[in-house]
Amino acid sequence: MIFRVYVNFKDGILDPEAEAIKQTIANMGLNSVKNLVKGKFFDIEVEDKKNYLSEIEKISKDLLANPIIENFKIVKK
Amino acid sequence: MIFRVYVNFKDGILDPEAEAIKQTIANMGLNSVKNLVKGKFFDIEVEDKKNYLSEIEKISKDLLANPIIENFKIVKK
Amino acid sequence: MKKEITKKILEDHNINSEEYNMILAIMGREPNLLELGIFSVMWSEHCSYKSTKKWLKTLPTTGKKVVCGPGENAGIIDIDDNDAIVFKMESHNHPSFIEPYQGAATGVGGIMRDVFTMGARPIANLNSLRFGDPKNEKTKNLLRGVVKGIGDYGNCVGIPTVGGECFFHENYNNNILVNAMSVGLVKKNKIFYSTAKGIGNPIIYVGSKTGRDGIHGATMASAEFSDESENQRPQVQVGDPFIEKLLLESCLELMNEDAIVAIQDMGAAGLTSSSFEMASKGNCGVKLLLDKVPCRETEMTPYEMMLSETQERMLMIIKPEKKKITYNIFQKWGLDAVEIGKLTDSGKMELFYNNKLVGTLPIKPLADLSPEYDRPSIKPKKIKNYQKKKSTPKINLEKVLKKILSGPNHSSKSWIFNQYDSSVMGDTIFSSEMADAAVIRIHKTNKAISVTSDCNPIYCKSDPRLGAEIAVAESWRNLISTGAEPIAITDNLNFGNPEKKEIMYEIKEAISGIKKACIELDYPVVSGNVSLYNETNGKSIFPTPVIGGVGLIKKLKYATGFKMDDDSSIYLIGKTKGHLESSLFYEHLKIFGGSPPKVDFKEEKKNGNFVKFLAQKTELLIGCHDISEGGIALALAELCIANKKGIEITLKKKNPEKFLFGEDQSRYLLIINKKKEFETLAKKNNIENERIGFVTGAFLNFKNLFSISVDALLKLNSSWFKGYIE
Amino acid sequence: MKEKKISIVIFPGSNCDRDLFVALEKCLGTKPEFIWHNCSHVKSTDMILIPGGFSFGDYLRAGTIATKSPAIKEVIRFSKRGVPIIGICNGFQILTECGLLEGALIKNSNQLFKCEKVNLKVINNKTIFTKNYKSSEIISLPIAHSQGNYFIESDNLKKIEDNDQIIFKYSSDFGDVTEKYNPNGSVNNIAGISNKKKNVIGLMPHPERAIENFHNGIDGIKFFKNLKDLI
Ligand SMILES: Nc1ncnc2c1ncn2[C@@H]1O[C@H](COP(=O)(O)OP(=O)(O)O)[C@@H](O)[C@H]1O
Ligand SMILES: [Mg+2]
Repeated sequence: MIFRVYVNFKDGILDPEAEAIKQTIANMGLNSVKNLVKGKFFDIEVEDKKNYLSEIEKISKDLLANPIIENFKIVKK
Repeated sequence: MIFRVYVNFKDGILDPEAEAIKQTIANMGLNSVKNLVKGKFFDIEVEDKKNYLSEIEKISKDLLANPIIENFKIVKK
Repeated sequence: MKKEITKKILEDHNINSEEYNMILAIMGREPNLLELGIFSVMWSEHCSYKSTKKWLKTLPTTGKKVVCGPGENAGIIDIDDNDAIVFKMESHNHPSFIEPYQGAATGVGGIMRDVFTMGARPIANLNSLRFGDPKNEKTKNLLRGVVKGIGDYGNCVGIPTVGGECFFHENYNNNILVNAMSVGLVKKNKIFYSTAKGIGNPIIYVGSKTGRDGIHGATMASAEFSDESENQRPQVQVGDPFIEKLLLESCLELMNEDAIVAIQDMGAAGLTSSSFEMASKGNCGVKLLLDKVPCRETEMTPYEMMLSETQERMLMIIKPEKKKITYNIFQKWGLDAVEIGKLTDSGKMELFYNNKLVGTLPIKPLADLSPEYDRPSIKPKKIKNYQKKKSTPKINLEKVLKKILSGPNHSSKSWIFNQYDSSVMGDTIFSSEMADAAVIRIHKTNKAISVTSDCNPIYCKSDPRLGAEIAVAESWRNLISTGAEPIAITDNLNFGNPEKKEIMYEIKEAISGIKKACIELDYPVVSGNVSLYNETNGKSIFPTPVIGGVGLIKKLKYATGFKMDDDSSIYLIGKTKGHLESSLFYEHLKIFGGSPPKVDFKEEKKNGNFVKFLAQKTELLIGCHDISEGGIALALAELCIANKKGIEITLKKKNPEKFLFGEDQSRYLLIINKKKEFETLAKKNNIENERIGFVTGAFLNFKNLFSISVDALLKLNSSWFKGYIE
Repeated sequence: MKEKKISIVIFPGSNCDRDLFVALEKCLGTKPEFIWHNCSHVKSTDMILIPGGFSFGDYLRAGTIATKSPAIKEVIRFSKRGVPIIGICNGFQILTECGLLEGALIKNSNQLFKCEKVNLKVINNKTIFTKNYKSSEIISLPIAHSQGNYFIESDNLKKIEDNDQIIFKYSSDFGDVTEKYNPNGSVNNIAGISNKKKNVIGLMPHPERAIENFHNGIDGIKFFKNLKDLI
């Protein structure tokens, strides 16, 4: 079983990397792009043990995302 | 319109970060996790101009992904 | 699983028919694919030095201070008090062009492993970079990636990156050069070597798991690029500086335990070359159980395991009774350590997989009979457009200086070196732009070392022999300028395809130039690296023999940088004839070719020894800067920029352009307070000297000629990178 | 009186531990002890420092993985007892990631590692760590980081401001705290903060790299000498 955890910056946090990419896109003269948001994902393969869901949640909350700056979302693949 | 571009390492390319995360999960005693693969995503908002698809492709290939070590996939959201 | 070795397979392995015949003779039978693969990497240019071996042997490699010359992972010199310095430079040109970030990062990782393999803790890194024309579409990304790769790797491991060079020229458009140098400190009685000893001793593998990374990296570095090969790239190696840091600390910890018999990093050609080299040096055999090799990927074949170039791995021979402590230490650091074989007395390498013997190769013959070529060479024709100039055209000298200062090659490189952690370890006295060489204190002592890397490819193109002489002399001079005693060099020879006669000529000439300069200056070569086939679609790079020099500053108070006190005098040391051929000045006038300046080694030594004497035996020297490309004018401007202070220069010369921009060798600018004392000493030592000006105000003022404010200099000098990349 | 104990926690990948040791030894005349990251019981300590470097390679986010090491529980335990805790650079990142300090340190605004000398303005000189500084004193220290861009949500910013938790800000040598002197994009030029109780501080610059005459400045000496009364 694979779960995908998406992590991205909360609204209102200026993501320097996304800003740089947007700038570069503009410099490349590609003008159909209006906005760009960046994030990470983690595909976590788990064994079908009792507690796998709580483990994935713990991993997402305590490790993969920093709740001060990031949101996360867990999706079954 | 928003397109999401997924970028991740090609098979067989060492991802030191994913290795370190896996090790940490094991150290945290969370043992239902068998494997973890990491990637990035980019949500690109485009205007409905003629060439937006080719622009997204160009951005993905030339900017977001490094084709030597990474794959990318474009999905409409 | 016997496979027919076809012509195609031989081609893929870069083995010519002559070499294959030798293989057949050595094996006494047809090799299988695994064995052939091993031959191919061991006999690749990269590992066997087949085109240059004959000439490298001619280099002077011994001296009073040499502890270990070429042949080991790195060279070692004595810096007194049981301290020794381990250093080497290595290229990662091809990988960096393909994937600049990882290529450069793994270059830094590789050279640091060569240093700590010998028991030394790296204390300084340098890098020497050559990129294409800034306007070339690839250059910007290459520059970004390479610099970030070097920085991220060294910064993470915690070794200061303190110096280097960066040069742009269209000649490097499709073949950039990334040469990384690492310098380490070891106690002389705690040096580790790679000679395997003790039949039955276990062979231990430590570090990252093996993947299919860079299989055939060594053969790739030994073949020319074409547009096609850019597409069909072999797998890139990815660096893991965190694992490197763990390897560094754990190996140094184990080295305190008297457990290691021999140790060698797995560099180019990975497990193959490390095990072969260790065994061949110790005249033993090796039995490897490949099932034991930790693998990152599934279903890896023996061929892939033997040829993989996965980074951050080490191989060591351990005393059997020390296995436990060995495992304990690596476990503490969270690293895989596995016994993968034993030393035998068979003289052979026997490879087992699933209890089956899958390959057997004789070790000594494979190493000793590796090809050595005396490739034909021919002197290339002179560059056509060069005509000897009787007099230089009337030209606005101020404009030329401004152009030089604000061009890519002589702009402030702060965009680059601010990305490098230069202050970690707390011993950096001078880095980058504050002295002619970086100066690093030897931790907790009152002495320091001085390190530099140098090469002017324009000179080398015009005259590879003279160019190489100058590179060595300049590195010597850089060390002298910081108050150091120059001790020895490492060299990194970057050239095109040696199978072309003109290129082979350049190689031979450059090596003989290095040889001459090293002998004259008593400045031996203790390590080095050769990178050939830096050529794309038939177009070769300029000959680029990069010289990395190391010297000792016996007392911290001798250390000299670019410092200028207000009102102090500027003295010019050495003969100024105004050599303009091959100079920056001519480059700006688009006059190319012509001979570089000659080095008069008698003069070189005399002037150098005098500066050294001033630094060590007197308190007269406030600051010092050697004169190289761009002549006196650029050297003065650099002093103003470093100090944010002005200088007034009085010109008495008829041809100001010759005086300002001539690139005659063996010269220094000295900042002196006590004029009388200095002049008496100079006279006594028969040193040509002239007080050309003094430190004052806020302008670099060439009286009656032109004057530029220091603010303007700073601005000019810092603008190019900003405009280009930020 | 029993000699007091200073501890330095080392994680795999820490690389300023030696520099910090040397600085403490030089400036305070005491030899700190090292605590390895997997130590789950520290008997006693009177001050804990977390050094710079790249703990666990700084993978994921700088400092995150280190917070899963057993020694961090000990750091938290001692912090609750009021023991002074100092995090420098990676140490600062670890302290925010484990929640002892508020906010987060994200990538520098220009995305590049930056190694240079900066000026800092002492914003709060009333803490146990800074009481020997004059109010608004300007000191200069080196920085070397790629994730030093301090972020805190505006409500919380207000809180830590009101509670005088901001200790250092990047400034000009005359004390102007403006964008021009912000090396990494930090909110309000924040370079160092403390917790509410003011026994835990974190800062991005490296005082341990400014203690020798040949260093680029020696303002680190005073930073460490300030700690004299605490031990
Ligand atoms: N140009 C050179 N000048 C002097 N020594 C050299 C040169 N090139 C290679 N060497 C020496 O040859 C040996 C093998 O080098 P190399 O294959 O680069 O080592 P490694 O396998 O450790 O990377 C080393 O001892 C190196 O110092
Ligand atoms: Mg080696």
